[in-house]
Amino acid sequence: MALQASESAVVAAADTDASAPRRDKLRFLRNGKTLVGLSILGFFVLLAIFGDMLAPYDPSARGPNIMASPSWDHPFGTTQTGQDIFSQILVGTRGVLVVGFVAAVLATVLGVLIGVTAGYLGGFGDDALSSLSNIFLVIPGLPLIIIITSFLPETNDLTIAAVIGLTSWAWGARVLRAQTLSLRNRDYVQAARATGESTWRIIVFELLPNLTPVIATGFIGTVIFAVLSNITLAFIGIADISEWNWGTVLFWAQNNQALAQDAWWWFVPAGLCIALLGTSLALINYGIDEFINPRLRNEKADRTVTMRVGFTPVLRDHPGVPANAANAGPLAKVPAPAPPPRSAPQGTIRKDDQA
Amino acid sequence: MSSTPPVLEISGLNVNYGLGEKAVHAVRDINLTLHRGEVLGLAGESGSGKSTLAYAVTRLLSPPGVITGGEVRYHPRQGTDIDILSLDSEQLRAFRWSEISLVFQGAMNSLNPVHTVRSQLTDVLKAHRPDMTSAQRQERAASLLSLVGISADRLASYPHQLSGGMRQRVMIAMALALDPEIVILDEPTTALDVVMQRQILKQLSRLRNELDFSVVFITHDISLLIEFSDRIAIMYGGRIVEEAAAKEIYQTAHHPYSHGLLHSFPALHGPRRELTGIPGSPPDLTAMPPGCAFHPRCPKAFEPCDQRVPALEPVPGDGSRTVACWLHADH
Amino acid sequence: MAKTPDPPGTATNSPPTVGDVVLEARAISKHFAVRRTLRNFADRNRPVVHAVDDVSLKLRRGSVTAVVGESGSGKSTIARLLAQLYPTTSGQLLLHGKPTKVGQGRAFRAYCRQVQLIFQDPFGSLNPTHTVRYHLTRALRIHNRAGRTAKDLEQALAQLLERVHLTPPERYLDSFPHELSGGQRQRVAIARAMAADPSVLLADEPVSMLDVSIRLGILNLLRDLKERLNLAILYITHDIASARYFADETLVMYAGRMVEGGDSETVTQRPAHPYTQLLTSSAPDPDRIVADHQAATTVDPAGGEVVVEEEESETAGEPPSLISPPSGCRFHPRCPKAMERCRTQVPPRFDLADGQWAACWLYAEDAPARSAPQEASA
Amino acid sequence: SDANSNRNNNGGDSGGDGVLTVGMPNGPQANNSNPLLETSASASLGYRAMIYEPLVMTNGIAPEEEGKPWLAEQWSWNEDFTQLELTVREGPTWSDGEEFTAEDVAFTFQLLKDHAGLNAGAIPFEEITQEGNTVTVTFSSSQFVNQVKIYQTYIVPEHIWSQVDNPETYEDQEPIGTGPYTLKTFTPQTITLTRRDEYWQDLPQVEELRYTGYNDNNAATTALANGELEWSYVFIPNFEDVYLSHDPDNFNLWFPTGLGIHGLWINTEREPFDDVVLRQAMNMVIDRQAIHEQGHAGAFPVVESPTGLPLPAGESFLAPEYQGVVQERDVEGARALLEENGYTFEGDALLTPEGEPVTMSLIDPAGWSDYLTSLSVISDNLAEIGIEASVETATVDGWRNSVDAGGFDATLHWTNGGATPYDTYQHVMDDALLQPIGEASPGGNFGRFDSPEAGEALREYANATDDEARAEAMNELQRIFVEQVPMIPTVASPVGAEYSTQNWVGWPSEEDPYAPPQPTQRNALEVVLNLEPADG
Amino acid sequence: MRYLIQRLGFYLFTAWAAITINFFIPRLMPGDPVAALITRYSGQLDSKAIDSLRTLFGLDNQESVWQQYLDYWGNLFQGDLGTSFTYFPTGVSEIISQSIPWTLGLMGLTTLLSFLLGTAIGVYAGWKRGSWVDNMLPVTTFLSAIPYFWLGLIAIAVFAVQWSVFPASGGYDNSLVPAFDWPFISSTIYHGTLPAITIVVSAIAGWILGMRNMMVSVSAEDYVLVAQAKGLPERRVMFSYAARNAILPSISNFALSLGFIVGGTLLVEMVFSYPGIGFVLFQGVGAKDYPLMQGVFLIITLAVLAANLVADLIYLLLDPRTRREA
Ligand SMILES: Nc1ncnc2c1ncn2[C@@H]1O[C@H](COP(=O)(O)OP(=O)(O)OP(=O)(O)O)[C@@H](O)[C@H]1O
Ligand SMILES: Nc1ncnc2c1ncn2[C@@H]1O[C@H](COP(=O)(O)OP(=O)(O)OP(=O)(O)O)[C@@H](O)[C@H]1O
Ligand SMILES: [Mg+2]
Ligand SMILES: [Mg+2]
Repeated sequence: MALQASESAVVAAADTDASAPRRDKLRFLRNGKTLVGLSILGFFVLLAIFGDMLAPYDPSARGPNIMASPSWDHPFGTTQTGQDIFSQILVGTRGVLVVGFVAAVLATVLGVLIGVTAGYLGGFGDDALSSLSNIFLVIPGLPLIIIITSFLPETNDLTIAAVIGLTSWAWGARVLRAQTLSLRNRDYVQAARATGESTWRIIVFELLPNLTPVIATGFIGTVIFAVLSNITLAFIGIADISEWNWGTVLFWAQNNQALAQDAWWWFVPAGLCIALLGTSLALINYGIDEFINPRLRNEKADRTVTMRVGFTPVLRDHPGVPANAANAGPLAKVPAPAPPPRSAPQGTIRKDDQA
Repeated sequence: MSSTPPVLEISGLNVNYGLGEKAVHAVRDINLTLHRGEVLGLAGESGSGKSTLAYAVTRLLSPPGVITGGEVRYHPRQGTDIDILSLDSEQLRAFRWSEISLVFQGAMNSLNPVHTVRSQLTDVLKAHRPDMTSAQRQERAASLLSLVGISADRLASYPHQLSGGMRQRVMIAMALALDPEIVILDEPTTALDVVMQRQILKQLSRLRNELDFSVVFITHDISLLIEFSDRIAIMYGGRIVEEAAAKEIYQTAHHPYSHGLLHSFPALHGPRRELTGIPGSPPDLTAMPPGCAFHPRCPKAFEPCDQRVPALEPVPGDGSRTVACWLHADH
Repeated sequence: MAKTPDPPGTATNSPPTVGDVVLEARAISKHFAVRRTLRNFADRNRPVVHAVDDVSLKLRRGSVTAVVGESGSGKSTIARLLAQLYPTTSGQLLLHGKPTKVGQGRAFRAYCRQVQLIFQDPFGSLNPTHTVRYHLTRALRIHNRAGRTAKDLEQALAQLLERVHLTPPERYLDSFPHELSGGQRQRVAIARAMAADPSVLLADEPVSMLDVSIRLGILNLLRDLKERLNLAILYITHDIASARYFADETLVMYAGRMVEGGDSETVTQRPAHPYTQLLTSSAPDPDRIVADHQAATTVDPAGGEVVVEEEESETAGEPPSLISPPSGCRFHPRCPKAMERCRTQVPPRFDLADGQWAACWLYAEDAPARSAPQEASA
Repeated sequence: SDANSNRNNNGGDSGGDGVLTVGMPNGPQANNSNPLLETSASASLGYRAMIYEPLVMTNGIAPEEEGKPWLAEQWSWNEDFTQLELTVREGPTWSDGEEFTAEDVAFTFQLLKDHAGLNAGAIPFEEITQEGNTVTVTFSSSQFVNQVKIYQTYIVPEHIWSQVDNPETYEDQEPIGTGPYTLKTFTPQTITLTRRDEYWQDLPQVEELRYTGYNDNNAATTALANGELEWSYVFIPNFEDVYLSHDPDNFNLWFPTGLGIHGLWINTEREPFDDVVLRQAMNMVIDRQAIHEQGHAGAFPVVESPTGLPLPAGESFLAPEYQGVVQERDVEGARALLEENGYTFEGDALLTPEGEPVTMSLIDPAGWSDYLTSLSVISDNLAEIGIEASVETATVDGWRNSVDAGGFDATLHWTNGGATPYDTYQHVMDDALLQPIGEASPGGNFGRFDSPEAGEALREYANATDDEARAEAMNELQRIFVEQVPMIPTVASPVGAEYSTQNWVGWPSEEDPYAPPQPTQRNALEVVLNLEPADG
Repeated sequence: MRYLIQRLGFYLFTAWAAITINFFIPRLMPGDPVAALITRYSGQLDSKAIDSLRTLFGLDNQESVWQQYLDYWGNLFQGDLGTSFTYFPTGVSEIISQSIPWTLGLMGLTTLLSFLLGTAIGVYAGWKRGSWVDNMLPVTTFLSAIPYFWLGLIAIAVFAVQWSVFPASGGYDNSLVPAFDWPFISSTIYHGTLPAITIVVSAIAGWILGMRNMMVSVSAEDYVLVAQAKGLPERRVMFSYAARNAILPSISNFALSLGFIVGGTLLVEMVFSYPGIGFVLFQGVGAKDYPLMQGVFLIITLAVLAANLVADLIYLLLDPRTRREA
């Protein structure tokens, strides 16, 4: 049952939205976290597209400056063989993003197919499909990916993405199944059925649009996982390290014991890029979370007021509060000035015990 | 009823959801007095601010609710008055439940699903009556349950093991645990069917007679309210638009909204009367019409209605009741 | 409405007469398996919920039939059975006197062109991601009523909205459900049901989620539709007073079974079955205000036999388990007048005066004291 | 137990006080000290050399030297090297006190004969007889080229191993050998050996040896650099900075070579690389110095001789015509050579006489950074004569398969290294291993070098009965190798080590090259026997 | 009880499926352990040894896959996971039993620690929204987005190489013999500290965030409000009402995340040269040592399953709603 609780949490969270998606299309973007996350991601996407044009050098070309620390010529320094690390990072962005997004698309498609089908079908099909995703959930992901990848006759970005995608759909499928289960018996789905809609139309047009935020979080989460897995695979030398990505940079750095040689510049940029990309994706996900579950939103326009569950603040004459007189008619009383701090001793409040 | 001394006086209470420009002004300039031992009914359609008012009185509004003005004064039997709005958290903790307790809308969610009924009944005793022994607490918990007609062996049950009606009754028992002066009931029976509803309400009125507490009873089911309360305040758009004894209001509602409300529900008994209903839809709190909030739906709206907010004032010629309507304004 | 040829077999072929039985249920039952999974697949005797047992009813053209009963008594299940959203466990459905049993696809579409369901919750029955236009267009398209051109469609949409008094239509067509009030949503839901131009409307608690002030509008609308279009309407509610107001005929359900039926006024004013009596005496009724609350509890204002005793044992208020329902009459554990045979034998329908009937042994020919239905008093 | 009893001696991080710390980047170990299995911990870390001893101690970096008598006092071969007669030393005892005898030697050979799985050198034993302290072994073919493998056989005690059900799966967790050390404790991370009380030679001064398996080069390097690890063989890029500079007085790195080399194997079946002229030209432009420096971080010595023989180890085998000849980089010469032979240049691109541009892919497993860096050097070099060579990577499996099956243009790959250059040449050129493209030839000749003369010379060398014929055959092999260029040698496989003189002195070095320093070699025992405490 | 049996059934089924998948994966994939071994020794092992190794590993006899599958199960029931190629002839079970205590010790403890710590911080951050703890979340997010191995390497560079505060590798001091005594245990703790800290730092953010969000959601539940209304002491409301309910999803996530954590093991052990099971798996993969790989993978999967079962049981204890009456 432990497995079900997490679902219910997600479901509960997602339930609150019902009509959110359209209420304010831009609200999602107005969230500060989302905005920062999307900006960083956008930056990396631009790098992924134009990285190889921007790169000042051929990332694989050996140069005369060996192990040079960062300079104007080589903003991130050079490697053991004089390769320009800046160019490697620029060119490597594409691989990272391609693997991340392709794997996530694959995993999401699988997750949606399996999760939604299981949730909508119910019965035996559901049992079979959810057992399948449970199995994939308990099988440790990274080791499985390593094993499969190491057996592949050929590894390139797409095969790696495929392996990651094929092994990491289960989480999404599970959450989607739970969501679908709760949506399946929603009146509007039943109503569509009663109107005579066909099953596939119900799934595609009635269920899926309402699953969008959940699918989106799952997608972003998988992108993070795929990026980290891909980089890890490159780092441990299992993926194809001739295709540049940040993990490959780290692989070469580690192989040449860059840190032992004090070549921090070989390590640090790639690591920071990964962390930044990860952070941006995580921020987007927070944004989606807050979008789905308004309770998580930190709506604190005013730093002087602490909102606490169970202790409603009393603000008289607070700048953040519209003047009552503006709304109130002639009767509007000037609020009584706050009574002088009374030493309301608890003893006077508590009644004499008479139980 | 109004002859008894007041226990709770609300004056000029204003509540906002949120701060700044986008704040929703959910409760506006409420003046209301609760007398000792009476059942004060609070009616009005969904979203009119009934729950908000009830929670504001105990400062239990969840974020982003803020109280932006007014005063809530509690008169204990002995000792000095207490201004609830100026208590600090510790004082509030001590004050709560021992003086005012609440039964929330929907008991399904009011009980902590992971603790037994017993632990939820005794923890309030533990917090407020530290000198009680554990045995005494157990005993009290058991007697509270039997008070609401549940056998004491249900103490060990978890909330999900009880039916909706039983949960609601457990909540009522819990509300009575410290013999409070005031019990606020926020739609305590809406989720229940009529049989259960009646059972619970009967139990409540019996207990009120025995224990002598005042009740604020919130519902939008007018017929239930009229049957159950002594005095009724009708809310519309965050304000109280009419306040009167239950029977009087049923016989003659002065405010057009109260009138509409009373002619919206069919009666089970008596002659089949014509139902008129209320045209239009409830106001949007973020974009309140100027003047009387009801005027766009009011069949009798006239010149001042769309400009000035009518004050809640005694009905000319009947000092016991008040109404906020230009139709009945003195001037 | 754009006139498209009616499919063969619809009632319009024969001149409609008020009172014709359009849809009839004969002894239908529905049992839900408690949980059918891989794990208890092997279990021989799976527990089932007896949600609906042996229910018969007739829906007549131009008349409203109310089904009342407490929460969980199986009202919605009946509505869904009639809409054929669930297959029946046993029993028969007759549309225009012909037995029907449809599963999926074409036959189901043809059936729901005739029988349409309106859901209880207007906040839940419209997909928040689609506009009013989408909802209505789909309904029209499915039932081939969208016409050929875009103009036909626009016209059909406008007519639909006008029919439910959502005017002007343009104001509503492109709104999302959350932009509408509860009453407006419920009207859209009704409009969607009307798009099929059905002869039967199944309204499952169509107003219970709505505000008092809006309820009336919807009920009046339904009544108006009934009268104008000669619909047969099944009105499901737990509010017995609204059944009195709105329905021609009222059926009372208890724990999955019909216990009483008849003309609404009769059933509400002179309830025959002890359960109905309990129900009517419990319903809030301002007319019954007794000045002295303290006294009210011991003297039953209705003066009837069934009194909600405050000292009642707690189970008296509990509805029975539907997984293992009480034998005999399902109400017998709570019934103050239960007799020995009530515990063992399921009471059949006993016809009383004025078309009223009750499934209660009190009304058997050989009952010890054959009583008359309780007379309501105010 | 008592806190101190657990500590070995002073128990510091590094050695000292009689302790020497040794380590290899081979990961945690399984408790297996079987000296005859290459997969055992004792083989992986090299400590089998401290427990078990060979018959003769040979020196891989000076193959021309006669071996030192060890458990065998004398040995002699018949003329055609099909029979070996050994005189077994008297006096050594097994560490359990039993006496070491010639029977143990005969038993060990019998063991190898009976268990193909243990006979890694595929020695064709025939008859093994023992009489007194003489053991006579006959072979079904000449064993000239396998001499060292036979000498190096670790001798195991009959009284223990005869009880063993299956020596191929025997884990030998309490190894009993004739060497000066016994196993004290085994943990997957660290194996501790302690000195015996008696030994047939002078007891070594090192009282305790601690062998650690580090998970990777980085970990081993870090341990070396902070002095925790005193003796290891690990590839350290930029070893000057990373290792030596941490303690220039004490830290040493010496990478002498054996006879094994690395080089660019060319698929001589594929066009246009079946043209020897092209191969020669390629050989002429390879910048070995750059490969040495950039690819192998200056650690692997350059193979300067065109014969592929690393010096000085191969010195004694060099044909007279190649004495002192150094393969010079000569781009102009290469271009000229090509043009002479009908190749043309179109812009920068080289065209074959048929007018096809010469392109090739250089492939090695992804992750083999030294090879891949070297390949990129090679690619740059080849570009100078207009060959467009792209560096490609594959998985280890994919690469292994295509190498075995001849599905490559060119790849960097090692060669076998033995006591004579025969092993190298046989690995590269043996026509007995020749397979058509597509068929696996895991034993060697991946480049499909079809040269009956080379095969003839190899057999000649292996079977010759006199030194002259052998020298003749060796010269012939070198000539074929130099002229036909079946493989372009780059650097030599070192048998090297990093070691610290902080606590122990007496290590082999450039100045005193008495043994290869690598801790996993048989000679490690020699090294340990030679060590003395640093402070006197 | 019935619930338990159902769960057990599910676990058995999953275990069967995992074992079967485990059996087939290596067999469906190409690769030759002998070639891999030769390659691993690149040059040190003579290519003539190929045949002897083949014989040694028993790769020369061919059986049908079905027969192999049956044998596999038969052996499994005897606790025999086969013989490793890399460490021939040591049994896979032995290698695993040597390495698993380290992994369990380090990963188990740190995982638990980061879970507990993260949950505690999350409870606080969620309860006191807008407090400084709450505002620290973006920082922890950043930390958690850093790939683990990178953090570990930097930590080694700084704390083991630059300032030798901690050892750079190994599970304990090489001069010690594992035993249950203070020098050994303290050395183990000392060696485990740096990896532990990095694991905690990079793993904690997830827990903090999950718990915080659950706390925020649960804090808005009516029963928390009721608890406040009851005037209960803050601690009681926070822990017994809010946190007590908020932790339930965290527990099941904890169990499920074990699969991911195990992936992390591999990197920890590689980076810190830690003698655990993850590194063994990595070696097995590199050497095409499929008995080893299968064994480790199987153990890991079963461990995750077992942890899930335990989490289920804990969940059962903590959430009365799952306890069905008999
Ligand atoms: N968190 C919130 N943020 C903004 N507006 C709110 C919030 N909570 C309540 N409101 C608004 O305040 C108004 C009053 O709500 P309240 O819950 O008091 O109504 P009510 O009379 O109790 O209704 P009901 O009968 O449905 O319980 C409503 O219009 C509601 O939309
Ligand atoms: N899909 C289902 N599976 C199992 N049990 C069901 C299902 N649907 C309904 N039930 C059960 O059948 C019984 C009747 O349910 P139904 O929804 O018809 O009641 P109802 O009279 O409509 O109640 P309400 O007034 O609350 O809507 C209930 O006990 C319910 O729990
Ligand atoms: Mg409310
Ligand atoms: Mg229903």
